[in-house]
Amino acid sequence: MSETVTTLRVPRQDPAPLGIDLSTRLAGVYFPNPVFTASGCAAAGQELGQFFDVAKLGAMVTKSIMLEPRSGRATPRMAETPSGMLNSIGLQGPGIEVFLQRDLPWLAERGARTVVSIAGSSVEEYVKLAQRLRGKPGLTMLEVNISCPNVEDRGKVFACDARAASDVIDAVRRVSSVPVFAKLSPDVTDIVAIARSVVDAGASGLSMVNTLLGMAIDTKTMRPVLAGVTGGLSGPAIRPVAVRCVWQVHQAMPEVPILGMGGIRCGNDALEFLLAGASAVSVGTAVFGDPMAPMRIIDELRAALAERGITDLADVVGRAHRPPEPYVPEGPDPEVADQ
Amino acid sequence: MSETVTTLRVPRQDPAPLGIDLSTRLAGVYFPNPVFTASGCAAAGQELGQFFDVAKLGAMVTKSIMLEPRSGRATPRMAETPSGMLNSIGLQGPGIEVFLQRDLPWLAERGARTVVSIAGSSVEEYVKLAQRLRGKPGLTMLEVNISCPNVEDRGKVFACDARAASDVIDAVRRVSSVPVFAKLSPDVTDIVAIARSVVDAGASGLSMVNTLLGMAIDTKTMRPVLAGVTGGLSGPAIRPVAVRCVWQVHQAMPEVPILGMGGIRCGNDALEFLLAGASAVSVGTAVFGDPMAPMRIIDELRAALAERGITDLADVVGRAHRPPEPYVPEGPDPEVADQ
Amino acid sequence: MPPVQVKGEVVSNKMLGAYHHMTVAAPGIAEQVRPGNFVAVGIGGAESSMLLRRAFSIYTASDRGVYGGTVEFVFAVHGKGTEWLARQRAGDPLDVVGPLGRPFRLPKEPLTATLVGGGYGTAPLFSLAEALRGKGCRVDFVLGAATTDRLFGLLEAKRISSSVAVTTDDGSTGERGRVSDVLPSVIERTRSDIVYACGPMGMLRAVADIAAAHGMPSQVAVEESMACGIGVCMTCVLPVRGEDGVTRMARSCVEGPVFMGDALRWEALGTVPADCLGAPVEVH
Amino acid sequence: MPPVQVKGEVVSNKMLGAYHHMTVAAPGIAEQVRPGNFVAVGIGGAESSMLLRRAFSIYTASDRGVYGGTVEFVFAVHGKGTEWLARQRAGDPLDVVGPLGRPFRLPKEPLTATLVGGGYGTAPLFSLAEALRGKGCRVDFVLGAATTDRLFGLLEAKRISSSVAVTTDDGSTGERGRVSDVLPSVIERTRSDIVYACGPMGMLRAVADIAAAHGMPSQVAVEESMACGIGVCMTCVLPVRGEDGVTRMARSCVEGPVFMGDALRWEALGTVPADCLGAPVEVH
Ligand SMILES: Cc1cc2nc3c(=O)[nH]c(=O)nc-3n(C[C@H](O)[C@H](O)[C@H](O)COP(=O)(O)OP(=O)(O)OC[C@H]3O[C@@H](n4cnc5c(N)ncnc54)[C@H](O)[C@@H]3O)c2cc1C
Ligand SMILES: Cc1cc2nc3c(=O)[nH]c(=O)nc-3n(C[C@H](O)[C@H](O)[C@H](O)COP(=O)(O)OP(=O)(O)OC[C@H]3O[C@@H](n4cnc5c(N)ncnc54)[C@H](O)[C@@H]3O)c2cc1C
Ligand SMILES: Cc1cc2nc3c(=O)[nH]c(=O)nc-3n(C[C@H](O)[C@H](O)[C@H](O)COP(=O)(O)O)c2cc1C
Ligand SMILES: Cc1cc2nc3c(=O)[nH]c(=O)nc-3n(C[C@H](O)[C@H](O)[C@H](O)COP(=O)(O)O)c2cc1C
Ligand code: FES
Ligand code: FES
Repeated sequence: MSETVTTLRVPRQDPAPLGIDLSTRLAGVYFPNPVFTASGCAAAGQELGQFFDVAKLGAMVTKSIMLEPRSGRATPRMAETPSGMLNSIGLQGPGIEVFLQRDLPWLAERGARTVVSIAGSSVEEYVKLAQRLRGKPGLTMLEVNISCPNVEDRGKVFACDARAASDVIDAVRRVSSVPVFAKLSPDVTDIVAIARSVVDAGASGLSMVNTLLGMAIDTKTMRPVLAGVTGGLSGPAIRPVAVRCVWQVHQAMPEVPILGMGGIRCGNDALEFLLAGASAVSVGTAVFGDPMAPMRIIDELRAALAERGITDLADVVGRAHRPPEPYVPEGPDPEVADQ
Repeated sequence: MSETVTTLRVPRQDPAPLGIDLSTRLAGVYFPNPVFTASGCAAAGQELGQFFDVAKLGAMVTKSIMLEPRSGRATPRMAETPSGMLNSIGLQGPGIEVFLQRDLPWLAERGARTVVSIAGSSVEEYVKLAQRLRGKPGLTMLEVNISCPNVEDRGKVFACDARAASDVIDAVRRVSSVPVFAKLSPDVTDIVAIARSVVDAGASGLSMVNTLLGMAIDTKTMRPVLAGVTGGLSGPAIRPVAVRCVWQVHQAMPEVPILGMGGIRCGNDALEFLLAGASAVSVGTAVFGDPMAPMRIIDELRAALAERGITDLADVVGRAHRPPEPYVPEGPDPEVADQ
Repeated sequence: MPPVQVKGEVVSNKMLGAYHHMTVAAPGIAEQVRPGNFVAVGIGGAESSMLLRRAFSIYTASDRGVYGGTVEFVFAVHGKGTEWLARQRAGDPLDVVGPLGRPFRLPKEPLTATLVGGGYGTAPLFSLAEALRGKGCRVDFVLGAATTDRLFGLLEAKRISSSVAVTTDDGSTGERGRVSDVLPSVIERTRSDIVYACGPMGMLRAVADIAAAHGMPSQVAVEESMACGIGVCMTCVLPVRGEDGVTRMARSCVEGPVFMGDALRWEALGTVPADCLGAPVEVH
Repeated sequence: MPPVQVKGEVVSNKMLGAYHHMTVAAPGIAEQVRPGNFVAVGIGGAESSMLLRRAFSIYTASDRGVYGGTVEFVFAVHGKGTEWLARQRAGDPLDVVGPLGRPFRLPKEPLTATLVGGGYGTAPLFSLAEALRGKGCRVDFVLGAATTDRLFGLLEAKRISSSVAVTTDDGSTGERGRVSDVLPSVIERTRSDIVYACGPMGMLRAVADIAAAHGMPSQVAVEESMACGIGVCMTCVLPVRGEDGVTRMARSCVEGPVFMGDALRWEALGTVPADCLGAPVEVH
């Protein structure tokens, strides 16, 4: 990894203006800042590249890629919900070969750190994907999207079964040349149990959380809005659930690096995840409303740390688990609380 | 029940102006309209009674009552979140004896149909509560809040374990004089499995859903906002998850009556739950923002049915599961869709 | 008189030092207001991501005038909701519920009362002062704030009271310090019989302690985070000792916001004291 | 020219029959607009419960004038977002991203073009007409709507074209019926070489069929539900046959909204045709 680290220390990665060090490490990998895109919310970077330099991201997390091209589901694929949205894309994508020819090289050329998200319908598919990606230039980390139906278990989602989830992770990390993050679903009774099982299976870290299963019904047509009937709920609406998941898992396994996500829309939201125990965050749905969101959030996060007199991002990671600091303002009205 | 029914048919229960019949039945019990309060969001009715006649509700669902008085948790007990809120009240209440002397009689006098929510920390406590409530005037139904820690199983929440959940329901329905609804938590991997187990144990119906476990961190103090650290997420933010739960359970067990809830703020929201398979709905968090919400929602629901030329509420229950009607407007712009 | 929910309208929204002075046409509410009541204001409309009302002590209410009844309150921009409120202009709709909460209790006899206000907490004290004077009471004010721009109603206080003592943390007006620094001397000078206070918790506690030390009663208006404001949600509770000596977690929106200074369990704020009715018993 | 995100400002928002005509100062966007492009507008501000942008075809754009560049679009109130947009007044801020989407393609030679618009779908056709005439093309319009108040730009169409045929469902203006009823005769009368259309899907399909039946090319601007408008979310897809004959689910926000009429798999809209690249294989 040390190579990566040094190569990443070039100035244009803006290490820390204002003397604030936003850099973070996940499983030993260095990132100049903790703000990543979220899988499926930034495609493979080209489109966002029209709005900002993707190398300025902590990392670019790509849309989950599968072995073969995928059409995805029929439309409608989305519904707006209060402070959130539902999607049922069905993992549309070009397949790993086109991704390796077209997308990953584009990201590598631009010096973007790339977290490649892979998705499969069997352990074997995940393994093949990891093998194809071995040692490819630009590949920084693997994120394993296990919120996929397991064809070998009557379509049961890997992420909802500790055994199936750990089988995938164990197999992938054996063939991967880079750290492997398991992306967890919040739709489980005991997120800590699932987290433990994938960590025991060798996950270098955890991405939390994927969308919550939801649905909407069009009261005009009196039918489900989505062609796929159910879909994944994302956006600020789910942030409290996502923060809780990160909190619980960091509480149970403080040493395991977490990439936190779920409803991050501004710097304070990102800070909330860091305080809960995440070492970096992904910004997903917010990008749809604001293509510049990741860049804005980096600036807002830097300003938030400055306000609090914090010069090193590491100081806030998991901090909410520590006993309260003495200087916590008393009373609900800070401005006259000093009365 | 027949008594109840007839006594409930008196005009001031407004059966169905505009020739629209909003009445519904849950487990054979008649309700003049399908709009209930939600447990813990309307106390025991006296406070809302200042704003409207509680007998005009489909039913009044009371704050979960326990055997003994409870102080609840320390403050802060709430945090506002995007289109939602977190609460950690800790079941503060006066205990069953005060409830029976003071609250239930008040509701009975006013002719309100009352669904009493009970909560315990052991099967035995639930049973004692059901026994104390047997045949009490004004009692229309029991709602069993099983989202409580089971002291006999290291504080594991009953609702998150099919076995524990069904033990409670089986024991309660044996001693109850009225239909017993089990209130389910959405924080489970397989809501249908839990639903099945409590129905097999003799639940007359299901209340869905309770809050999602969430948390918020105050980025100023850098500590959890709630004294209880985690809390229950409610409000429109969770509606897509709640509707999905109702849909899945109605799909699996269309004959089981469902009291649907989670983020209902207007008549269309209520209609969404009915279309998903609920026979009635509870309005919770919306009451905090709008004390008149239940009355408004009854009117909006009646108007929504009228618009659709539907004269009987029963026609919309579960309707979204039926194949699409021919007259569904094509194209995204209804107003010129007829071009 | 039960509270009512009114689709009101902003009459004016003016800056006043560091605060905003909001006047709302809210017929049906104004008529019933008593000193210490508050209103709960809906924020952002139907498509807002903010579901909960914001509570504001009523500064003054008038049931006359072209707008029918109007209610006025004074607020500081604190977070997203008050930011929104600060943007509202004359003519904008505003959903208001009120009057809410138990008001200050007035003495039967003509006593000498000291009214202590911190920051915008002074707002509800003027209608109280008028009510007290209506009963033949003598009224003295002690006003405090962090800085002069957060000192509310100084001139009005002077007009309607026998004396006004002022403190600011930075000494920009009156004495440098806290209201608690000057309150004892005021009490002694005026031979005060009772103290009424509204402001941040820290100040209220100091005031209640001083009143107790002088063997006199105090009434304090607290400010707890509220989700509903009408008594149904149980979020706004404080440990309060009842007449029967038993401590209960009391809802500040309906049993308060005004409490007797000696009834509040100050030392236990933010906790559930072990002797509270129904306090959790540790499970081992 | 890449799209840009601009903190714009509403210049005016006027009712126009059943529609709203919005003019926004959005410097940086106007300069780049080509006929058929659209803008994506942020709704309700930071505290809004509506996260997603709303897409609107650009009616006209001007890079001159006191406001710097302005962009105009015409919209119908459809749901919560457009309701909010309809309430915005001159001076209000508006966050706009654009220009987005692939514009109409213009012919090299001076052809005869028929432009078909349904309802507000007519809006993007005027800048197209001007561009076509700039290339020496003859332009004829066919405008249709449910009712007269939804017939947009009739006078303007007359001014800038050789002929205008009008239909309304209720016959209140022009012929009673659909644009598809009159389009064939217009094509034959004008010996049209190409058809451009924008409007609801049902209309677009009818237009594409008619063009095909006359052995002529058509370009249609579709309207699919969009979450991002910039190509990253994959919600806005349609089955489209590529040059290589292979059908793919194409993003209408970046590969469209303008498609060749014969490339769209009309019969398969709202589905994933079995012959689509990567179509699901039934698992048994
Ligand atoms: C009885 C009572 C009377 C009050 N009178 C006044 C007054 O006259 N002038 C004034 O400026 N403020 C007053 N407050 C405080 C005022 O309600 C808060 O400043 C306001 O709710 C903050 O909302 P926000 O959206 O700006 O802050 P946010 O932090 O965004 O609010 C988030 C949530 O927390 C709650 N909250 C946050 N701070 C407080 C607080 N200090 N007290 C209660 N709830 C809070 C809000 O209601 C909201 O639900 C009063 C509060 C109470 C309970
Ligand atoms: C490329 C393009 C160009 C358009 N041009 C125009 C125009 O010039 N004038 C005009 O009035 N309308 C136009 N529309 C449609 C317009 O975007 C929708 O009417 C609007 O998004 C509805 O938002 P709402 O909040 O009022 O409705 P809601 O139903 O509340 O919207 C909910 C969600 O669904 C989406 N949505 C709903 N209806 C549509 C629709 N018909 N098309 C796309 N998304 C939809 C919204 O974007 C939002 O995300 C265009 C759409 C597209 C895709
Ligand atoms: C349209 C859309 C597509 C998504 N596609 C993927 C995906 O392919 N793989 C994945 O792991 N997560 C996917 N997600 C989930 C996001 O990566 C993220 O975990 C989730 O949306 C929560 O973050 P947010 O609230 O910031 O969007 C998708 C989310 C959305 C909204
Ligand atoms: C403040 C508060 C207190 C609640 N207390 C209870 C309770 O005592 N028992 C219970 O079964 N549910 C309780 N709930 C859950 C609600 O009954 C309801 O299931 C949930 O809030 C979702 O509905 P809503 O979004 O309409 O509020 C409570 C919810 C809130 C917000
Ligand atoms: S704020 Fe709801 S009970 Fe007091
Ligand atoms: S709208 Fe997101 S890809 Fe087209």
